[in-house]
Amino acid sequence: MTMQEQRSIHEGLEHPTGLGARPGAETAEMTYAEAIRDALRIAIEADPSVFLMGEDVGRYGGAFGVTGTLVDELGTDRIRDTTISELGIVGLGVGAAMTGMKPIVEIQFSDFTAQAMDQIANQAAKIHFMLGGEANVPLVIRAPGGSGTGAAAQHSQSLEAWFAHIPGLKVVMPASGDDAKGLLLAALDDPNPVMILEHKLLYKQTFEVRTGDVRTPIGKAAVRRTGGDLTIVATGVEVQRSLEAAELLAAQGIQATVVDPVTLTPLDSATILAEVVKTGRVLLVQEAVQTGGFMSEVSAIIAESEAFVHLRAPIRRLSGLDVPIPYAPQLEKAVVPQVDDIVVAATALVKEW
Amino acid sequence: MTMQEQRSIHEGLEHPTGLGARPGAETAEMTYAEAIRDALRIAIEADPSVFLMGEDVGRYGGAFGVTGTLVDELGTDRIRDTTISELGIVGLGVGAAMTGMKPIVEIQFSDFTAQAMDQIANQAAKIHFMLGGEANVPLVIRAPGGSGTGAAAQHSQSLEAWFAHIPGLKVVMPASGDDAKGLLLAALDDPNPVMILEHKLLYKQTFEVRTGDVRTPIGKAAVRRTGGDLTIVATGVEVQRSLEAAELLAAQGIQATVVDPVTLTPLDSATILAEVVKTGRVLLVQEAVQTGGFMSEVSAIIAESEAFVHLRAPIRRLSGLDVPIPYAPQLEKAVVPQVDDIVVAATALVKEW
Amino acid sequence: MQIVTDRSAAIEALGTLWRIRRFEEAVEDLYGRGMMHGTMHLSIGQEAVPTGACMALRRDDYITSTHRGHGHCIAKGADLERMMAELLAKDTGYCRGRGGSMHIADAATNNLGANGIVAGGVPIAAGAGLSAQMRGTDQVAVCFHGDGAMGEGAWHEGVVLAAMWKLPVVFLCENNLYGMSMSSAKAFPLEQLSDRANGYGIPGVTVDGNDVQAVHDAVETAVARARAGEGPTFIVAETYRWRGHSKSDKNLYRTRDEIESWRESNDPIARFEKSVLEAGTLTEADIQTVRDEVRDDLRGAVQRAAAAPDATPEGLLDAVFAPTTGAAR
Amino acid sequence: MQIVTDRSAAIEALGTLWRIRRFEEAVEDLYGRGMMHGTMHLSIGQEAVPTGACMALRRDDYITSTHRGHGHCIAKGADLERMMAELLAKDTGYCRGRGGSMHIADAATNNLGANGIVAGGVPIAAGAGLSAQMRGTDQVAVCFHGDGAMGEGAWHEGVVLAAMWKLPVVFLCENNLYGMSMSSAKAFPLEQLSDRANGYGIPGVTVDGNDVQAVHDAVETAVARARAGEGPTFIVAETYRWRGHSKSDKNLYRTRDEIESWRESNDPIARFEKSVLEAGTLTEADIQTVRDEVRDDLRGAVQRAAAAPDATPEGLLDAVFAPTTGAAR
Ligand SMILES: Cc1ncc(C[n+]2csc(CCOP(=O)(O)OP(=O)(O)O)c2C)c(N)n1
Ligand SMILES: Cc1ncc(C[n+]2csc(CCOP(=O)(O)OP(=O)(O)O)c2C)c(N)n1
Ligand SMILES: [Mg+2]
Ligand SMILES: [Mg+2]
Repeated sequence: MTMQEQRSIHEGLEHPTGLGARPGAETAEMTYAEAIRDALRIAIEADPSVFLMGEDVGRYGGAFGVTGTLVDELGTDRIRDTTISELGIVGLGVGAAMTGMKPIVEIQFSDFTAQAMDQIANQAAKIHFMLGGEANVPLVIRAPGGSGTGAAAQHSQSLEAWFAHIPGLKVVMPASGDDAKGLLLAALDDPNPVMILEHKLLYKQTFEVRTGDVRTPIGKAAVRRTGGDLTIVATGVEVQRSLEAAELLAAQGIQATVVDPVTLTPLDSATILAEVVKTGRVLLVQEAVQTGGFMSEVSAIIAESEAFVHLRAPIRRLSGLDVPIPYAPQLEKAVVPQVDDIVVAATALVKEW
Repeated sequence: MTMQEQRSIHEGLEHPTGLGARPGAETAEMTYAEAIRDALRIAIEADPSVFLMGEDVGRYGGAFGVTGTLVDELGTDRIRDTTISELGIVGLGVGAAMTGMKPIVEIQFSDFTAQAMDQIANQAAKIHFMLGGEANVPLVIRAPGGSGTGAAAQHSQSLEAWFAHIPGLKVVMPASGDDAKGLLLAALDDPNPVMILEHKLLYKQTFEVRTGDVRTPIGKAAVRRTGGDLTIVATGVEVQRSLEAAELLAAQGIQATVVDPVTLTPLDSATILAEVVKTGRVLLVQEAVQTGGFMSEVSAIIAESEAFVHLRAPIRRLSGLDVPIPYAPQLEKAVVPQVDDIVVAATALVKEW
Repeated sequence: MQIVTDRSAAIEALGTLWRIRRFEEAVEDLYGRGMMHGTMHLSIGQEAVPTGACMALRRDDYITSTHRGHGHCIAKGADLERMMAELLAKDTGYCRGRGGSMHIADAATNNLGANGIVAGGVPIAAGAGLSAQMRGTDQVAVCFHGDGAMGEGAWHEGVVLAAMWKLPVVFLCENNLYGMSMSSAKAFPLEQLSDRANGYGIPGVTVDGNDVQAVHDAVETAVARARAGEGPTFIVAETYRWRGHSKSDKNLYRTRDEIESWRESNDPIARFEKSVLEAGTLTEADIQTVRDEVRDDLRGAVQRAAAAPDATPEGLLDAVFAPTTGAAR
Repeated sequence: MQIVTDRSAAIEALGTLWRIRRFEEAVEDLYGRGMMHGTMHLSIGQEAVPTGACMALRRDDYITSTHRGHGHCIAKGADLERMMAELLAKDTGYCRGRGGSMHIADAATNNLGANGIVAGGVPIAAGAGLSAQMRGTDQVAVCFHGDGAMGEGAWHEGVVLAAMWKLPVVFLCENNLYGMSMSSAKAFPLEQLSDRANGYGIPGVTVDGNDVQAVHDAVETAVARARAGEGPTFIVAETYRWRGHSKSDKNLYRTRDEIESWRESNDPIARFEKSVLEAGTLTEADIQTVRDEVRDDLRGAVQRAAAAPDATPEGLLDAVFAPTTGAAR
C-alpha cells in the first residue's frame, strides 16, 4: 500500500450510513466543515452578540478550513484572529460571555485545551455555581480532536473524558455534519458553557445536512441503527466506524444497535440503558485511550443501573490503546479502533456469550 | 453545632484504622506532612540530583506546612521558592529531569494543575514515548487535592481522573502517612513522571510511619481490611472513611473488605478483582465528582473482567456529587461521601442483593 | 476628580476606606471566634487602591477582583450585609453560601467577581473590555491583581490580547511587595514593576498606592485613555499588606519592623484623614461622623447576616447549570 | 568566532546551510510524491539562524526546538539518515516512527527535541538551564522559538523563572514575521520584538537572521553572558519563511511579492556564499564541493532510510514508560 492510499483511508469514509440529517427540514449535501460554517454564518448574522475568535480563523480560513472565506462575509470583528494564546482566548471568551456577548472560541487542536484548562475548568464551568447565580457564561468552545492525520501525540488526542469530568460544562461530540451544525446552533441558545469536540477526519466528509436555522438537542442520544444481538455505544468518528462494522456484522447474521450519545454531559443515560436492556450485550467503542476514558463512565452507569440484571455478557470496551498517538500511519491506525476491530470484538461478544 | 466543632470534623480523624506502617522497618509516629518532609530530607540528602521547587516551599514552609523549616537544613538551592507560575514550574521540572536532575515540583493546590496541564500531559507524560526513548522525564509532581477546608470550588477538587487518563504518567494517592513517605521515595526511583496526589485533610493527622529510606511500591494495591460481605474500593481520604464505616458495619454484622488501589495508573487490577470475586458485591468510594471519575474506570474493569460472573449485585459508586465544591461547611460536607454515607450505601447493597 | 478638596468626594472616599477596614476587622474577629469557616485574605493596609480606583469608574464599568477582594467589592458598591452573609455561609449571601469570600460577585455593580485563581481575572477582564468594545459602549474594565499574578501565563495572555486589540482595560496591580512569601522585587528583576508594560507596548505607571488621590488620578487617566479607544494601561500601585497572606501565614519572610513601619507611617486611612483635614475639606467631627456611620452600618450588616438562614444543600445539583430556556433566536 | 573569514568555519557553516536546505527540499519532494505522511513545517529561507546559533555552542550545550525544527536538529549535529528515517516512519528513525518531524530529539547532541506545542520548549529550556546551573557545569541552553510563541503563557513563565534565577539560557526567537497567519507586527505592538525583553529585566537584541555571522555573534555574546552566570538573553533574529506554514497554507495572508522579494534579495545561503567569496575565504570550486558533498550525503541518507524496515506496532505498549530498574539509591 502506498502512503497516498494510506492517507485516503485516514481521511475516512465518504458516505457513512445512519449519519444523515435529522428529520423536519430541507436538506443539502455539504461537508462537516461546511455545515459548521453554515451554522456560524446563520448565528452571527442573526445575533449581534455572537462572534468567533481563534487562531487563524480569519484570512487563513482555519487550520482545517472550517471558516474558509467567512471573514469576507462577516468581517474581522466577528471572525477574529487571535495571537497564539489559548488560555487568553478562552479567558476573553469567559469575560465577554459574562458581559452580554455569546462568544464562540476555536481551539485549533483539542490538545491545546491543556493550555486553557484553568479558564475552561476553574472559570467557565464553575462561575455560575460559585457566584451563586450572579453570572452566566454562555460560551461555546469548538475544538477538533482525534487521530488519523499523522500529526502525532500532541495533535491527535481525544480528551472528552477530561471535559466530562467538569461539572458545569456541557460536552457534545457531533458524529455527523447535521449534528455539527445543529449542536453549534443549540449551544448558542444555552446560557452555559458548551464544549464541542469536532473530529478532524470528518471535516472533509460529505453529509446530508438540514438547511436554515436548525437545532440538534443537547442532552439527547441518537439511536443510529437497531439490531437485536448487541448494543454498540460509540462516540465521534467511531460512530461511523461502528455503523460500517454493523453492516459487515449483518452480513454475518449479527444484528447490532448503534447508539451515539451525541451529548456526553449531561448524558442521556435513559436511551442508552433502554437499548442495552433490549440486547443484553454491550460493546463500547471510543477512540480515546481506554484508561479513564468516557466509555468507562458509560460502563459504570450500565453496571449500576437496572439494566445490570439484563446483561448476559461482561461489558466490553474497545478503545484506543493506552499510548500516546504515534506518528507512523501503520502505528496510528493500530492504536485506535478501526472497523475490523469492531467487527472482531462484536463477533466475539455475541459468539462467546 | 458551632463552626469550630464543624471545623474539627473537617480536619478528619486522628487515629485511622488499617492505615499504619507497612511491615519491615522500624516505625515512628508522625503526621502525614512530617512523613513527606522526612522523605524529602532523606532523598535530597542522599542524592545531589534531587531538589524541590514550588510556591512558598522555602521560608514560608509550604502552604500546608509540608516543608516546614526544611530550607534551613537543605538550603534555598534544594528547597526552591518559585514565582506563581505553575506551567513554568512543571516545565522547568521537565527540562531539569531530562538533563540529569530529579526534580520534585509542588503544585500548591492540585486545582492549579489546570494551569500546568500542557507540561504535564503533552510534555512530561509523552516525551519518553514521542521521542522514541531518546529521553526520560524522571519528574515527581506533588499536589494536594480534596475538599474539607472551606476553600471552595477552585481549591478543593479531586482531579485524579484527569491524570489517570494520560498515558505515560503514573498516578498515586497516598492514604496514609507511611504511604505518603514510601510513595515519594519510590517515585524518585522511577525514570518516569509520577503525580502524587496528597490530601489536605491528612496533612495534620498522625500515622505510624516507617523510619529511614523506605519504599511503597508503585503499582500495588493494598487490602486494608478483609470481610466477606462486600468489597469497598476507596481512594485518598475515602480510604479512612471506608475503614471507619467498615467498623460501624461490622457492629451491624456486615463484614467489609476495603481495598486501597494506592496507585491509580498503572492500576493493580488483579488485587481488586481478586477481592471482588470473594464477595461478589462492590462499593466504589471516591471524593471526586462521579461523572468521569476514576471509580468509573474501576467499575468498567470489573464489569468486563472474569469477575463479572461472580457479581451478585450491580456495581455501586458512591462519589462526590456532580457539582463544584461549595464553600459553606454544611454544603461542602453534603457533596462528598462521609462515613455515614458509606455505611448507608454498603448496608443497602448487602441487604438488597 | 478632586477628592481631597471636595467635601462630598472626600466623605465618599473616607466612607469607603472605613467600610473596607471595618468589614475586614469584623471578618477577622468572626473567624478568630470560630464563627467563620475556610480561609481569609485581608487587604487591611491596602484600602486606598480600590477606593481611589473605583471613584474613577462608573457604575456600569466592570471590575474583576482577586482572592483578596473584599475591598474591590465594597468600593464598587456591593452590599455589606450580603457580603457578610456569604462569608457566614448563609443562604442570603451573594453566592448563597456556595462561593465564600473568594467568589463574591455583584451583578448590580458590574463586579465580575473575586477569583481564587491568581491572575484568573486577567483574561476575563480583557474579555469584558472586548465585549464593551464590540457592543460599542464606552465601558471600561478594571482588572485588580496582585504583584504575584505577574508570574502567571494568564496575566501575559490577557495583556497580550488587550494590547493587540487596544481593549478598554486597566490592569491595576496592587503591589503589596509579596506574592504570598515571594518578594516581587526578587521575583521580577525590574527597576519598577510597571516596567513590565514595556514588553507589551502599553503605558506603565507607578503610583503611591496608599494615596487615594494619586491612585484615583492614575486610574482616571487610564480610563480616559481606554474610553477614547487608545487601549490598555498597566498601573502599579505600591502598597502593603498588614496581615499575613492568610491565616496559615507566620510572616517568616518579612520582619516585624517592616510591618510596623508601614502601619505606623503609611496607613492609607490615616494619611487620607490627615490630607482632608489639612486641606480643610473635612473637620474632625465630619470624620468622626463617617466613622460612626460605617460602624453602625457594619454592625447592622453583621447582625442581619448572622440572623439569616444558613445555606442548605437542597437544590445544589440544579445550581450547576443556568436554566435553559429554549431557542435564543 | 570568525566564520566568514575562516576557511574551516566557513565550510562548516556552508555545509550546515545546505544540509538544512537540501534535507527540507527532499522532504517536500517525498511528501509531494505521497511517500511521506502527516504534516510538514519547512524552514527553507531561515537556515542562517540555526547555523549561526549552533556554531556558537558546544556539543554539550542544550537546545530545544519547535515544530519547524529540522534546521535546529541538523545544525546541532543530528544524523540525516535517522532524521529522514523518522519522517519516513521507519523503525530506524530517531523516534522509531513514534514521533515524526515534530518530535525528533537527539541525546547524542543534547538536542532536547522538537516540540509540537508552540512555546512548549520554553520552560523546558529554562529547566535545562536550571539543571546546568545546579550541577555546576557551564552548559547553556538555547531555546529556539517562533515569533508566534511570544503570545503563549508558557513563553512568559519560562522567561520569568529564567530571569529570576539568572539561568544560562538564550531565548532565540526566529521572527519570520508570522505565527501561522498572524503578523507579529500586528500581534505585538512593539517597535521591535526584542523590546519584549524590557518587561523582564533581561537584555533584548535584534539581529539580521539571514546573516550567519550576525546570528552567531549575537548568540556567542549571549552564551558568554550565560556561562558567566549573568543570566538569560532574548535574541530576535529577523528572517522569513519561504514556504507556507504547512501544507494546508494557501498564503492568503501575505503577498506573492513579499515572498518573492525575500527569496530574491535575502536568501541566507546566497548571501553567505557571496560574503565568503568576497572575503576570499572560499572559491567557487570550494562552494561547489560543499554542495556536492551535501547532495551525496543526503542522497545516501534518503536511500538508506527508505530501505530501512518500517516501524511496527509491536512493543508500543511497552514504549510508554521507561523501564523501572529498582531503587535508585
Ligand atoms: C494559580 C494559582 N496559583 C497559586 C495560588 C495560591 N495563592 C493564592 S494567593 C497567592 C499569592 C498571590 O500574590 P499576589 O498576586 O501578589 O496577591 P496578594 O496575595 O499579595 O494580594 C498564592 C500563591 C492560587 N490561588 N492560584
Ligand atoms: C499551543 C499551540 N497552539 C497552536 C498551535 C498550532 N500552531 C502550530 S505552529 C503555529 C504557528 C507558530 O508560529 P511561530 O511561533 O511564529 O513559529 P513559525 O511557525 O513561524 O516557525 C501554530 C499556531 C500549536 N502547535 N501549539
Ligand atoms: Mg502581592
Ligand atoms: Mg513565525
